[in-house]
Amino acid sequence: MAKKNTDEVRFAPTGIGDEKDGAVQKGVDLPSATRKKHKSLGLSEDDLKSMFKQMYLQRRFEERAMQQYQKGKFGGFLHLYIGQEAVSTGTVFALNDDDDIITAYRDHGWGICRGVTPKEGMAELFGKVTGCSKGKGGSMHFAKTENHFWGGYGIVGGHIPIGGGLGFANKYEQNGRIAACFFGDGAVDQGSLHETFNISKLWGLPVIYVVENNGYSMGTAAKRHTVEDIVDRAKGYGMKSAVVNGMDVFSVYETMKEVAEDVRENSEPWLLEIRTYRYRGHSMSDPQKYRTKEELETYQKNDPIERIKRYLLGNDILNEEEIEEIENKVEQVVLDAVEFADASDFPDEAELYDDMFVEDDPYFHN
Amino acid sequence: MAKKNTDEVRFAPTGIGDEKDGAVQKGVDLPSATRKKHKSLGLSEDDLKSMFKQMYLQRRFEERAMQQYQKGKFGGFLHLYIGQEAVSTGTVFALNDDDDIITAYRDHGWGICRGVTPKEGMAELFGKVTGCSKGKGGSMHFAKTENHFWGGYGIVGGHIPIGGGLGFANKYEQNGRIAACFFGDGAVDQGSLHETFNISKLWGLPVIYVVENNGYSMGTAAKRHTVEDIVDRAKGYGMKSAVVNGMDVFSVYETMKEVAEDVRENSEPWLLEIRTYRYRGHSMSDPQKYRTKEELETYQKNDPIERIKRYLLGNDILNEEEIEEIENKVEQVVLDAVEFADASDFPDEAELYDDMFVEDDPYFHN
Amino acid sequence: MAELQFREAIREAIDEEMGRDEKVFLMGEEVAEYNGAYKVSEGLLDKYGFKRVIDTPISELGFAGIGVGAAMNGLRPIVEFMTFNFAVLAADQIINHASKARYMTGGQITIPMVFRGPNASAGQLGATHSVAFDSMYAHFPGLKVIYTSEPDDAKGLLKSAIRDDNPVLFMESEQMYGLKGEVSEEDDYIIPIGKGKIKREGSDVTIVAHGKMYHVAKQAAAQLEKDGVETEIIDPRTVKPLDLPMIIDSIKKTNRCVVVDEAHPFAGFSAEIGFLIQREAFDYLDAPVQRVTLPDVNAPFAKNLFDAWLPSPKQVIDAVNQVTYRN
Amino acid sequence: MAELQFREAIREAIDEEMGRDEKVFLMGEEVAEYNGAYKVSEGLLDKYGFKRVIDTPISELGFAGIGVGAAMNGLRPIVEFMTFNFAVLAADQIINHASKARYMTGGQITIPMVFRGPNASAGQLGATHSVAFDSMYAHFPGLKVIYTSEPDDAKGLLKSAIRDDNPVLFMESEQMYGLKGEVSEEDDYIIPIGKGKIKREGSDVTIVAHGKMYHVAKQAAAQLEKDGVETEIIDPRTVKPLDLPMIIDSIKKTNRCVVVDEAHPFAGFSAEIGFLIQREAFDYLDAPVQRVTLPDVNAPFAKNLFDAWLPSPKQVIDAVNQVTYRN
Ligand SMILES: Cc1ncc(C[n+]2csc(CCOP(=O)(O)OP(=O)(O)O)c2C)c(N)n1
Ligand SMILES: Cc1ncc(C[n+]2csc(CCOP(=O)(O)OP(=O)(O)O)c2C)c(N)n1
Ligand SMILES: [Mg+2]
Ligand SMILES: [Mg+2]
Repeated sequence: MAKKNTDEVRFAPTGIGDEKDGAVQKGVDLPSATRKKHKSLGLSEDDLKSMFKQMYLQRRFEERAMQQYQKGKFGGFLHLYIGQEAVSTGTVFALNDDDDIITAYRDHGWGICRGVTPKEGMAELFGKVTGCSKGKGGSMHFAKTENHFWGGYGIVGGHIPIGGGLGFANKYEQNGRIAACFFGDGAVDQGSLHETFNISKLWGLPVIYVVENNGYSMGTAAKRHTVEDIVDRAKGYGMKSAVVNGMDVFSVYETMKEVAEDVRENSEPWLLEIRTYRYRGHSMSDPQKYRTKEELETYQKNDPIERIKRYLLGNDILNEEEIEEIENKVEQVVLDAVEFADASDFPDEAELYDDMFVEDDPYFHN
Repeated sequence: MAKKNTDEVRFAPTGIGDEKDGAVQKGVDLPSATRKKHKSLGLSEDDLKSMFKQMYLQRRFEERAMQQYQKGKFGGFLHLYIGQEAVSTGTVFALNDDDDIITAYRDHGWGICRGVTPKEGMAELFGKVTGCSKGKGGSMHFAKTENHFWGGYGIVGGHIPIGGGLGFANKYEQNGRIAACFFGDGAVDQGSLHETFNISKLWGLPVIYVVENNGYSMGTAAKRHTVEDIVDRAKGYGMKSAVVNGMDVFSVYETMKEVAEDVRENSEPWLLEIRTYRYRGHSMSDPQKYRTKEELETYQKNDPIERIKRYLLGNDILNEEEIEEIENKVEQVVLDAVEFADASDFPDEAELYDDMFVEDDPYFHN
Repeated sequence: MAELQFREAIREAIDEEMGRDEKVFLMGEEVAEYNGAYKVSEGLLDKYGFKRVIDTPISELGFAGIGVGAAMNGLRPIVEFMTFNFAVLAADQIINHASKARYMTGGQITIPMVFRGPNASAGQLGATHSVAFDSMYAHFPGLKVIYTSEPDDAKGLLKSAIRDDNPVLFMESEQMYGLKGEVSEEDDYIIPIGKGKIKREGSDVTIVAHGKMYHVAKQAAAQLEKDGVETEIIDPRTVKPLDLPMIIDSIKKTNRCVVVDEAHPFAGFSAEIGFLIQREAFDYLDAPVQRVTLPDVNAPFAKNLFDAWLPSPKQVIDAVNQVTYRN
Repeated sequence: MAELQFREAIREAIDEEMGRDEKVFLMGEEVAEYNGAYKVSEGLLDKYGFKRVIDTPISELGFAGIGVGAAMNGLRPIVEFMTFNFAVLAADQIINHASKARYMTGGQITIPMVFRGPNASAGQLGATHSVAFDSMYAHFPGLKVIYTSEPDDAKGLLKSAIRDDNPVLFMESEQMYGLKGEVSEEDDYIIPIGKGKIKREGSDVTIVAHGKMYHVAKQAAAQLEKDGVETEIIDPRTVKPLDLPMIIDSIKKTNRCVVVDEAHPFAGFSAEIGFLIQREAFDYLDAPVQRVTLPDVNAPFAKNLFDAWLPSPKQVIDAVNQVTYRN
């Protein structure tokens, strides 16, 4: 680790190595999960099964994607959402299907949850014409706008005002829809957030801004890049806010449901800090020296998929075999997706020029 | 005034016209002034006289400048600081002479207070080579770096991170100096502020960030462009903060002195909201329909120069004649400055190419 | 034909399009209650109300991005920047988002919006308020860029820009807002984006000039006419898409060209035009293409320096003399 | 001569300059504890400590501006952007502040700083991570812009950039970081800013190419040599100030030119070079200057589209054939 000369002038706070004897660093402090059972949350048993299936699908999709990436089946970045699936799943179940969702580049889980089929998703990763974005976007730019999923964006913080604009349009049209905008803890430090929060509060935009605080911005622990608890940023803007346990799909669902109702009714923005954890490196090339194995394991013990599985078993909603059956089905879907992606064509070379403009006969300078 | 259709969807809050019967809108709520007398503030009688003289000089300098502008003696923008002189004066008296100061385009008062001579200042307005910035900058870009006045800047919010950088260098060099960065209420909405606050707190930068909240950003009342009390932005960053009465030079001096000491000692940033009021339009072309005459008059009753004058008289520090003598002297200085500016030469045309680069023989593309 | 100020022509275009389509709205600093920093939007709040004429905080990045999101979600925003110098703060939204989101989602997203406001210099406003940004934005794929010189062009092209389903940058000039000119009274007057206009016919030399520089070129042409030199002035009006055929046709006739541009020289519009002409009309050129641009120097404040900085008719005449070998 | 990777050459330059001058420091995202997103700054934290190697939040505008202020107040910052695509968020500090503050204060302010990081594309990273920004920044007065193609150039020029008392943009390539090359072991090896290099001599045609495109040109040249065409390759290394005399001298010899550039075409570097050549060497040109650039299209993700998008040796050969009338 880096040299520690304590007499020295310091600017940025330092990373691991400063913990008290034996303590495991924690990227985020998880607040306690909701104690409510599914019924009092208004969730049916079928809902729970879908939630489980959905989370498991996101997980397996990405595990298989990783494998394909390592096999050299596709290139570019690959940012895995593994560990964070309760956030997408709890949210999508809580919101209306025509509420607008937008997120950053860690977007596979979001896409799948909002109707990008595993085939379309895997094909997008492979850069095939059958991909959800016709192979033009790749991992960072999943989208399915017909389902009000506006996509993944690669400029950290860049899509925050855009999320505000989705909500602006909903208010303008008085269509009863709201927008939800997701971003990482790293994005909190971007000026775009501040500008968007101020305007959103000032104009009463119906938008839920959600930090998926997974403890790290690339190799930088949240406490090393941003001051105070992130949720406290809301204070400066008089925005309503809450902290949520993002390793528990019930907690995410519960808060999202309540907040969405408030936003829909009162047309004003919220800030949610959903605390979660990413199990994998930032992208595929990350040696992960900024955290310990012990830390990772601490969070993995809280795995959101295992958690709902335990709930399903513990409440006799599904038994082991039924769970396995679902898992096998999902596995098959994912394998089919890989096969589909592999077998699909690359875009025709002429398509390089498509999708730049709306025109049939667009102009290109040369 | 604009049409008020209350059924209509609204975004931005509306301006004057919504007050309760007879109430005068107030751009800013002035907190109460300090009750301390000059001695307990550590100010000598001579200090008070200089403060008065300094404030009066800024006022008369600008009043004469306005006259010259109206006569067509110079062009460009002219943003007058009139009404806000207690902020510059209280600050400059409280800080060390080698502490670094930076501000926005409403910078004449600051320049003069930090050693731009009235001649250099007026000549700069006239675009003459004898100006403090050799006529290259004009009204918005007064500077005197040898006195640690880093200048006026015209991009709203642009100089906020630069102010942070001045403080960064002081911490890096451990030179015991601090930086103070001034900006308007309008600048509070820029993302640069948020990024700079987070970094400043995270890195412990010795910088006092000061909003000169004069109630308006051009034609937009503060409450129409920014949410909550501005000082509350500090909360999200855990920054120390205070609100100050900017129409009273003692109050500015007192807080600045205390805060500067804290910043120097603990190397961490502060946010001050100094509430003040600009008497004139935003710039010379402003019809000022966004506020009432009554409102303006309310603040003018609190005039910072009249206030210190009353104090000087009331405490038998100066009598009427002595005051008048100072005023006359200042008036003469300003008239001499006008004469000087008028008589000075424009820069030589070859100077167009000077000051772009440090080199003796710089490269220009053509 | 009606005689309108530039600002009136722009206002009419906005007004007509807002009247036609409920989804069109205007936002920017001081556009509503103040009636516009330069009075372009005067009266629009009264007419269309607070929902559709919206004052923003000084948050260029934020409100530009809100515009992008609103456009994606079905509206047709007109985002006004008080000047394009301040739009630099919003460059991420224009360059990284508005111009790219459609492509990277395989055509799923449509961004029908206009970014507009004054471009280039406006007198002695100093270095940070005087830069021309049309060249810079035209460099990036996915954007259309318009910078007109006369009220008629402005009206017809702004209406087209507002109706265009792609992001369009429409640039104006603070100093030209008061300039009067004949504007077509045709119902729903539209000028297609991408068409230049021959504003003066002549056979000796082609001058390409747009925006404020068109007027500099015009002054030079008047003087040159007295000296017996007939200039053809082409105002491309749209910087991108560029009406290259019109320029090339003219060069084939005159065999000489001077480009007058208020951007800086390095990799500016003038470079592009010069490059294209030598590539497309090499055998027709009797002299190298010359350019008259700002020097590679920031805008000075002092009146005399500022005047020396700005391209002048004199410089255009010199350049014409050079390409016609009259010096 | 030592064989170094590009990243090592850059690191050596930074290391040597930090060793020479206490006022030089490095800041940027992941530069310290992570040892650099692309390992350029590996080991520098260990060597120079937390005061001089500083991790920043993802706040490009903020930390760029803090760099500007620190430079004004006597330090010599090296500000790393993870890529220049993200620097668009900091464009206000670069274009409106770093390049202008000295001028508008009549020379009172000095800003000795370097903005550096990877430029242009780096494989299938999609539309928002693939743009070349050297042309854009070179357009504005007050900035120096460097984008080198080989480790030796990088080392010598980065050392010059760090010592330069003006703001300098130093651009690198993520894809070239691993590229090896001979680097001078001369003590305190310095290459003056503004000097190009003839990297291959030839008499038939001049190819101007810098950054990653130099290698595309080199490949094309190897093939062309087999076909009996001797290319002269000029790598300007510094985009601005531009070594125009070197280019013009070469054109006077070869009478033909192809510019290869990884920026988009409209008002890019290629336009500028073409314009200048026709202006300065009109009578020497036997064919119009041609350019090979990115198409006027955003970067696609799909491998085949991306490959088609990027300028290729084949395109360079075609352009050379065109200017030599061999097709
Ligand atoms: C403006 C910008 N700066 C830097 C980057 C490079 N980058 C990509 S992701 C990332 C970390 C973001 O972390 P966080 O917001 O916490 O999201 P997470 O990866 O944890 O989901 C960085 C620095 C970028 N894409 N955009
Ligand atoms: C980035 C940017 N946007 C817009 C402007 C135009 N403008 C100049 S001053 C101003 C109002 C600023 O108000 P405030 O910050 O309160 O300062 P005050 O004028 O009251 O001193 C505006 C909108 C600018 N100069 N820079
Ligand atoms: Mg994170
Ligand atoms: Mg104000």
